Amino acid sequence: MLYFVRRFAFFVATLWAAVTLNFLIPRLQPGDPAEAIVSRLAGRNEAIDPAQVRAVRIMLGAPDGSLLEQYVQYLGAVARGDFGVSYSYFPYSVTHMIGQTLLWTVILVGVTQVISFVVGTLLGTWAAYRRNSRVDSIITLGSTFLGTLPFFWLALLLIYVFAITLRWFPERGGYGGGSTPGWSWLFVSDAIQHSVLPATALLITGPIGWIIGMRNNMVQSLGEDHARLALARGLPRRRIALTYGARLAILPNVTGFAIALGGILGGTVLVESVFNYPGMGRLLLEAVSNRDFPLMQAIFLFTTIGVLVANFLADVLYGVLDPRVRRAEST
Amino acid sequence: MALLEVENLSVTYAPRDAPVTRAVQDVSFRIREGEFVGLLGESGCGKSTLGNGILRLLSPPARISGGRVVLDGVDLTGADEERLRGLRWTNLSTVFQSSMNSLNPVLRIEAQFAETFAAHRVGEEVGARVVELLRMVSLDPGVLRAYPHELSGGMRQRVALALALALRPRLVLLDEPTTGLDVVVQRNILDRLATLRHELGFAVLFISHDLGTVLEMADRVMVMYAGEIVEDRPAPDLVREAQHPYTRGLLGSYADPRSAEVRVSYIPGRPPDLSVEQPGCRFTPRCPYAEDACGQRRPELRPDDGGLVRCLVAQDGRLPRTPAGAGPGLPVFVGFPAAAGLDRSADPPPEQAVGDPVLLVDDVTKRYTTRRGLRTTSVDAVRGVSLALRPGRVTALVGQSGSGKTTIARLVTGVERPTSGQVRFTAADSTTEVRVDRLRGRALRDYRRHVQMIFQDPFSALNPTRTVGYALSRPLVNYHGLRGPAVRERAAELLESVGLAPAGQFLDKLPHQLSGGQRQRVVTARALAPEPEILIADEPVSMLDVSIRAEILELLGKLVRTRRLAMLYITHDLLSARLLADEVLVLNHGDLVEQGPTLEVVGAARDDYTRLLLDSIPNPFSAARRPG
Amino acid sequence: MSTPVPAVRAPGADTEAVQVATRVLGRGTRLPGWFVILWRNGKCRLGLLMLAGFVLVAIFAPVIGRYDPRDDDFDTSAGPSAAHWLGTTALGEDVFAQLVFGARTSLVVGIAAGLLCTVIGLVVGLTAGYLGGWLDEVLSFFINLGLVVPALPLMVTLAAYSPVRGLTLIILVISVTGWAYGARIKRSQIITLRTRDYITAARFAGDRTARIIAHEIVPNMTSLIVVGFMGAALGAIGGEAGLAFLGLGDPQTVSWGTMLNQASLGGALLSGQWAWLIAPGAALALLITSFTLINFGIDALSNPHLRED
Amino acid sequence: GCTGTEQQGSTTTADGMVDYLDYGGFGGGSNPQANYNPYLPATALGAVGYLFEPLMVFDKYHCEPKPWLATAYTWKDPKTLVFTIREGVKWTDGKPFGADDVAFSFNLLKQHQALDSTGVWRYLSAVVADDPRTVTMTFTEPGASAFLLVSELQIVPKHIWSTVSDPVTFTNATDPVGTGSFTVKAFNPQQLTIARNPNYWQADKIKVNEIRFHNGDGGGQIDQLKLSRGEYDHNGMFVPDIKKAYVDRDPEFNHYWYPPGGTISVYLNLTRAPFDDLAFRRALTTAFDRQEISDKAQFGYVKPASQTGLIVPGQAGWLPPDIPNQGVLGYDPAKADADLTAAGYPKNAEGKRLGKDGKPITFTFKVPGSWTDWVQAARIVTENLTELGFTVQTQTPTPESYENDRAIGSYDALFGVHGGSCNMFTNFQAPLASDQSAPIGKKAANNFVRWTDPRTDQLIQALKVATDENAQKAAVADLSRIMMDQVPMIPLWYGAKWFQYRTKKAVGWPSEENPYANPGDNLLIITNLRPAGSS
Ligand SMILES: Nc1ncnc2c1ncn2[C@@H]1O[C@H](COP(=O)(O)OP(=O)(O)OP(=O)(O)O)[C@@H](O)[C@H]1O
Ligand SMILES: Nc1ncnc2c1ncn2[C@@H]1O[C@H](COP(=O)(O)OP(=O)(O)OP(=O)(O)O)[C@@H](O)[C@H]1O
Ligand SMILES: [Mg+2]
Ligand SMILES: [Mg+2]
Repeated sequence: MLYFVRRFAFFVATLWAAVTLNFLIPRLQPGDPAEAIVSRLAGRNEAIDPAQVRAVRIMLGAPDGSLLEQYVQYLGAVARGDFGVSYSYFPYSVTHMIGQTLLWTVILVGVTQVISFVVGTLLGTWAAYRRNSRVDSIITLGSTFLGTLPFFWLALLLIYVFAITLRWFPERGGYGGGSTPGWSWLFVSDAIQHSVLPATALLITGPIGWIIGMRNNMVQSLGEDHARLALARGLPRRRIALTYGARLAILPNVTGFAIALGGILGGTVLVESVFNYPGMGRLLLEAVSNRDFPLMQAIFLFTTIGVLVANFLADVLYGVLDPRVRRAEST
Repeated sequence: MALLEVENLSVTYAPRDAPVTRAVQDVSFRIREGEFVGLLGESGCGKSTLGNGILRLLSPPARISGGRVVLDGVDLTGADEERLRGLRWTNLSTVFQSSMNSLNPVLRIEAQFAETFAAHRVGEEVGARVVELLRMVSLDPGVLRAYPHELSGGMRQRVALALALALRPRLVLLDEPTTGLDVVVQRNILDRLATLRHELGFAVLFISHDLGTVLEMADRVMVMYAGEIVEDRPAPDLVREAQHPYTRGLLGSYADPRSAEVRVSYIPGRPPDLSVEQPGCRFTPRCPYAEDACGQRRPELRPDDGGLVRCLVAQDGRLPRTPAGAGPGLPVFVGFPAAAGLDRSADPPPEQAVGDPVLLVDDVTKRYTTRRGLRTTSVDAVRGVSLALRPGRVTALVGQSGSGKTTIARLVTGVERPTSGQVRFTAADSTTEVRVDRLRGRALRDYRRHVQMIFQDPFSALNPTRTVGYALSRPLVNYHGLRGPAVRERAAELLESVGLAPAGQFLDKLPHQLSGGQRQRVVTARALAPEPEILIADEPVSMLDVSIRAEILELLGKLVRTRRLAMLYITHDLLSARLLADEVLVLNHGDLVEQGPTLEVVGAARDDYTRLLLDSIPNPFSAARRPG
Repeated sequence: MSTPVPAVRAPGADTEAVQVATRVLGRGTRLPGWFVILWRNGKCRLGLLMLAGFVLVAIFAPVIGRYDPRDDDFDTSAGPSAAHWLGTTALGEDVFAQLVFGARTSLVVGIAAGLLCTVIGLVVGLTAGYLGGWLDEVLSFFINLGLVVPALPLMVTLAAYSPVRGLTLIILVISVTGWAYGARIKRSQIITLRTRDYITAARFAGDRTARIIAHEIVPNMTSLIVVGFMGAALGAIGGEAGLAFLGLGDPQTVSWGTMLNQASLGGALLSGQWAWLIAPGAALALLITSFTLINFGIDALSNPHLRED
Repeated sequence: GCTGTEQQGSTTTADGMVDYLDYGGFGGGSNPQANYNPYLPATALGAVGYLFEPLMVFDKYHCEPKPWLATAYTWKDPKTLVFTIREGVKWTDGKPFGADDVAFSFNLLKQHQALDSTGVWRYLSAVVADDPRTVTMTFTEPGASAFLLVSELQIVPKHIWSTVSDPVTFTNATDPVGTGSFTVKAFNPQQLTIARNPNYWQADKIKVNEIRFHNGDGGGQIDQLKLSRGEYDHNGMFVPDIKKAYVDRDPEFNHYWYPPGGTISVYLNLTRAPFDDLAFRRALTTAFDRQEISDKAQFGYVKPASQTGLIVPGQAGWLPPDIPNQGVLGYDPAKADADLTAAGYPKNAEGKRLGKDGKPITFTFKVPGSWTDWVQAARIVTENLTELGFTVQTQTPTPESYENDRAIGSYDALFGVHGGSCNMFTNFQAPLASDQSAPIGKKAANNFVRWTDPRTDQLIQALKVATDENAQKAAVADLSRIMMDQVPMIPLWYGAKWFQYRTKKAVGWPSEENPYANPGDNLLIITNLRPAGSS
């Protein structure tokens, strides 16, 4: 019980820290969102029009009151779930923009993460089961090499080969220009087609961590006394590999996985920017470069909440999966 | 036909980076149906390797390099994986030493029984059978629902035993099954085992380095030295008249603390390096009876006097007869209370005048509060304990595991503060009393110049990355302000004083390059470096082989006498307390239950708990131990 | 995404055993024992050789590269030729020279950020783990905060908002976002180490806390520290490349990430300059692979089960 | 390379129309949202230019107004401008368009300053509809200089916008009603399709049935590739080596035209020594290799700039006749060296240029790190300066902090952009007027070099109120002389307006040979496009 109280206190404290950080970042920055918007519009080869800067500044509105008052107001707004209006998508609200992009990210990265995890765990188990065999070498070395390819570079090559040269898949975006977003079969299949390349890039680089982690953990747990005793007890090899090797080895991977799922929102900046995917990562990148503080703050908050919740779930999950977990100790 | 036949079994370790170690060489023996065979030997002599070889559980870099293991007519060494699997557990089961790790932590006990039955397609009335098994090891069926970590060490050990018997195997291999367990629990399990064997009639190969236990339990005892079986003989014969000098040395290091006079001897030196080929008898360098031929000719294991022995001298019948208790020609350590006589503590003799106490522990209580979830539980680790330490005298603190012994050591040394009560210290050269329970920072450091501690575990008390010289130099630099070459000189002196000579060769060694006994001496030397007045020794010999134990005890006894140290000797081993201490305090669950001169306490215990402790000591010399 | 390999390892790996093993092996040769273990591991050996290659290239970059990487007096967007083995950039710089000099940047970033992360992690982890109490609570909070704050977005934000972009900044940004994991591992390691008898013994020998940490604890954590360093360096190399690719790097520095960024902006695909695009990516992949391979050996160092016999 | 195009068969429909055209990006960020509010140019979609129309459309190349929703205008006096509104124009919902709508639109901006993004109400005092066909605007001062602004304001329907509660947050997302040549047909964040308005008042001039705007990566790798493969009929993005990457792929149809935009100059911080010394600045005018910058950093797309601050040859008509070579100065390091030495900045023995205080002159040059062509230009500039013995340190901040530093005057030297519009008044007023400046540390509106000169201010004021062309020309001539003689800044090159077009489906694009409009003049271009193959 106390454990949960502690976890919850940590959750709240971290959230507060993230929210406060979000509040401070824009206020510590040089530059002015209005200018950023106008100069981006003009491009570097044209003079910016002070009249337009002025109009945008009026449009966006300036916060008033002392820093403390602003902070209190801001906390109140965040508590109400009111993140304000996006600067770069004025007059659309931040909530609207996040609503537009969240699902794309969650589906693309979520699905590939799950597949990576499953594939990685299976391959890792296989490698450990056939330790020091050729299978093992192929799996570990192969995944090492594929897994270390720089993601964005791999993505470029995939686009070039499969989208531009072979034209098998669309080269960018989350869906075609001609389709109408919705839950129609037409649109969904279009979206799937668009997701093949980014998903491939993610799947090539994704499983390595799980493979290596699983393999090493399992090699270790198979070397322990209880696995030896299981062998002495005459249990079938496969059962030993599964219940004495994999079952124990998967525990840290499962928590790792929960955390990785929580990190989805944060880890997609590169994917989405290479593939022009209409997700939250690219939105964040745009928010950052446009000084779209409200949007940035909200995305940060969302990602932090995601990671926190995932961490929390990972802890709970660990408690469920591993009867040994000593709750009073883990903080 | 014998149940198990081991023929010329050899096992080698061939790691890539080290020379090949022949851990087991040419070992042959048989075990009959229902027989209880003990395998005895010092640490590292190859007992576990032999056991794993029989079970075919060796994993690289170990492999069987020769010989056969035949179980009930089936050659295990040649059997394929599937064949082996069928034989395992139904015919040959085992209990490992490490009860902590031998059960799957994420499966309930129930499931582990179930999978064992399932693997061998035993379907009938599994549930009832498991309950019956647990009853046999005196466990409540409730434990079936538990995970291993929810059980205590003793319970896990009993589960492991029940599991080992689940398929009614014909042979059970027990590799140090009770090491690390508390004396009382250990006794309990061994008693269970004896009863079960009578009920079920399985044969046992019992591996241990604990002489008392093996001798008490086994019908026949094999003694292993440096990878070879050196003696094989029925237990009563062995106790009466061991034929191998090594066995005699081992037996000499053991004595019954309850007897009026206690003499123990020890075998100097260490076992040989198994990776180096050595002609002749391997025990030669340590053997008091060694002759020229021993160094040249390798003895065979030959029948001799109702058993087997591997000794040229013994085979020629030239080994002198000796009573059990001490091997002649071996250094003997006689506990001085016994030598000084019974009446000494009641009326201390003037020549050994008992000084004023340097340390007084006055009615201390230590309460630990642990929080687990919302519940807080508090344990009184120590309750109202008072004691005094005097120069030149050894006070032993004995008690079961968890009785609060280490807690007292921590209170006395200022590591921990008492919840109530006082710890007072008066230096020999001053009259001012120091309240130890209030010290902190600098004052505490100053205090530790006077009070030092010898740690229980010589393997963890030395930093593996630091040389012996470094370890010794720190107190010298900190307390005596020595600098430069003087430090090294003084460190060398200290090493010599604990019998590590020539000191030069040890100063630059790292702990792993030392044997357990050598490490323990280094730890002792470090504790002596500040020239303390009080020495707290927390189970300083529990981790060591019997033969080294006596050696260290002798060293400690000598130090107390020559330096007039006040010593608190903490142990759960009554034999060593009997050997070393003037006075014994018995602790039970934080309470001091008995206190008095050693012989009085050991000889005529008044408290039930003390008697329980005494009764838990294995008694191989008692003829009445086995029916029939 | 560019830094996978979340080092999933049990923090309780028995470091002392490692130290012993490494010292045992070191006997007889002049090489340190840990190196022997690393070298013995086939994967790790390959990684070490590859890394050595990169280091040599970085050291002798001016000789190997032949041109100044910023010299733009050549034809623009030319394909590979005898004079320009990998062609030239859209600005007329020699791609091969940039590739060779880029090795310097990547290694410098890797080593500097790796060191910085390790030092921060060590200091925080040691302080929290050894001193305990409220300080531990506070530091643990920051460690956990560092763990849950999403690194890449934070990196992007920090890099975007700093007034001046330079390599130092990139290194700082990477370190600021990357120290927490190491700190946590080190903290839990030290919590197990500090209860060891030899630590208490050192206190009995009159040593002060700082000395105990430096002389008794840290030497027992070397393999952990090395692992942490390698992991951090690996992350930093990928991180720098990613930031540079997003255009958040330092355009004055020649690095593989900026090369990729410029190849992408400079229409390398368009003009069919495969070499310009493939070379930096492949170099990056190989460098990261070499680190990962070395990590296999380090895993074996701290976990005897993983050693290859 | 695959340069084939996707569309086979006839791209021209039976009625002699272009079926559809593919255009590049349509604004509104990476994830565009429906926003057709013409007064929110920062976030509105690019298509608003085809939905709403102004009173007059300027050919920004020649700076000539063309009658559009107004058929004529007259200056009743220098402060009163009267527009005659076109008859027969209908809103796309069928309601008639009239002077009321014009007056409403202007007054809407007066009411909501956030919408007045061009700042027309800085000049206006009132706008009234006298009758359905006449609108009268009154200015606070003689208003000739504001003519461009007021005539280009897009007009919205009163009958719809007057019911909108908050026009500032009005996205006009569903079926926007305008007078324009196109209506919105379909939208998703990847693609915006607009379709020809058959009831357009000059429908006969629109020969394109549909325009599809594609949301690209803003001129990144993929957009470049698609462009080179002919998947865009029109785009405006930076492409390195456009000739090789685009034109050569399909020389028959692929074309580009990069007319000059603003002038990019070296800004020296005039509040700091030695930049406050006129002789020093003048010496530097021949110090920079403008041709190399044009060729290398700008891929030869642009021309070296004239020191006069005017765009030549486009605005050559404004030049005073006595200025040689239209004010474009050559690269003459020897002269610069001699001039500097003569001005009291000699070199020392190590070749370091010394200041008046006898110490070597060192300063920083800032350039946004992510603007690679500028970085390249800065590299050439610093090389030139280094050769003259200066110690110059290049800094590459982010664009945001670069702009901030420039605005608050926290720099030694950097690049700035000025001029290039059809409004001569703002071309000179923004960078040079003292009311556009601010003390160091405070944000200046535009005069970042902090040029304060009474004579310049006088000339700018004269230009502002000048009603006839001669008076304007005189003021501009004098201002360009100030640029030549006083050197408030040192122009280097003309920033290009990127414009690629393809003549496979449609012809009639503006080009170097037929520069009837600037690339951004969408309404002029769309009314000039014809199906390919038609004469
Ligand atoms: N993995 C290994 N690699 C190399 N040598 C080994 C290995 N394991 C054990 N040995 C060596 O084999 C010998 C026998 O070891 P074994 O574990 O059988 O001894 P033991 O009699 O069971 O000792 P203990 O009483 O300490 O358990 C020892 O000298 C040891 O050094
Ligand atoms: N730091 C602590 N926190 C909570 N409880 C403790 C702590 N240290 C000791 N205890 C409890 O106090 C009791 C006595 O422990 P102590 O270590 O003194 O026993 P011991 O006699 O030395 O046992 P052993 O023979 O196993 O070493 C035990 O029940 C133990 O669980
Ligand atoms: Mg053993
Ligand atoms: Mg204890």
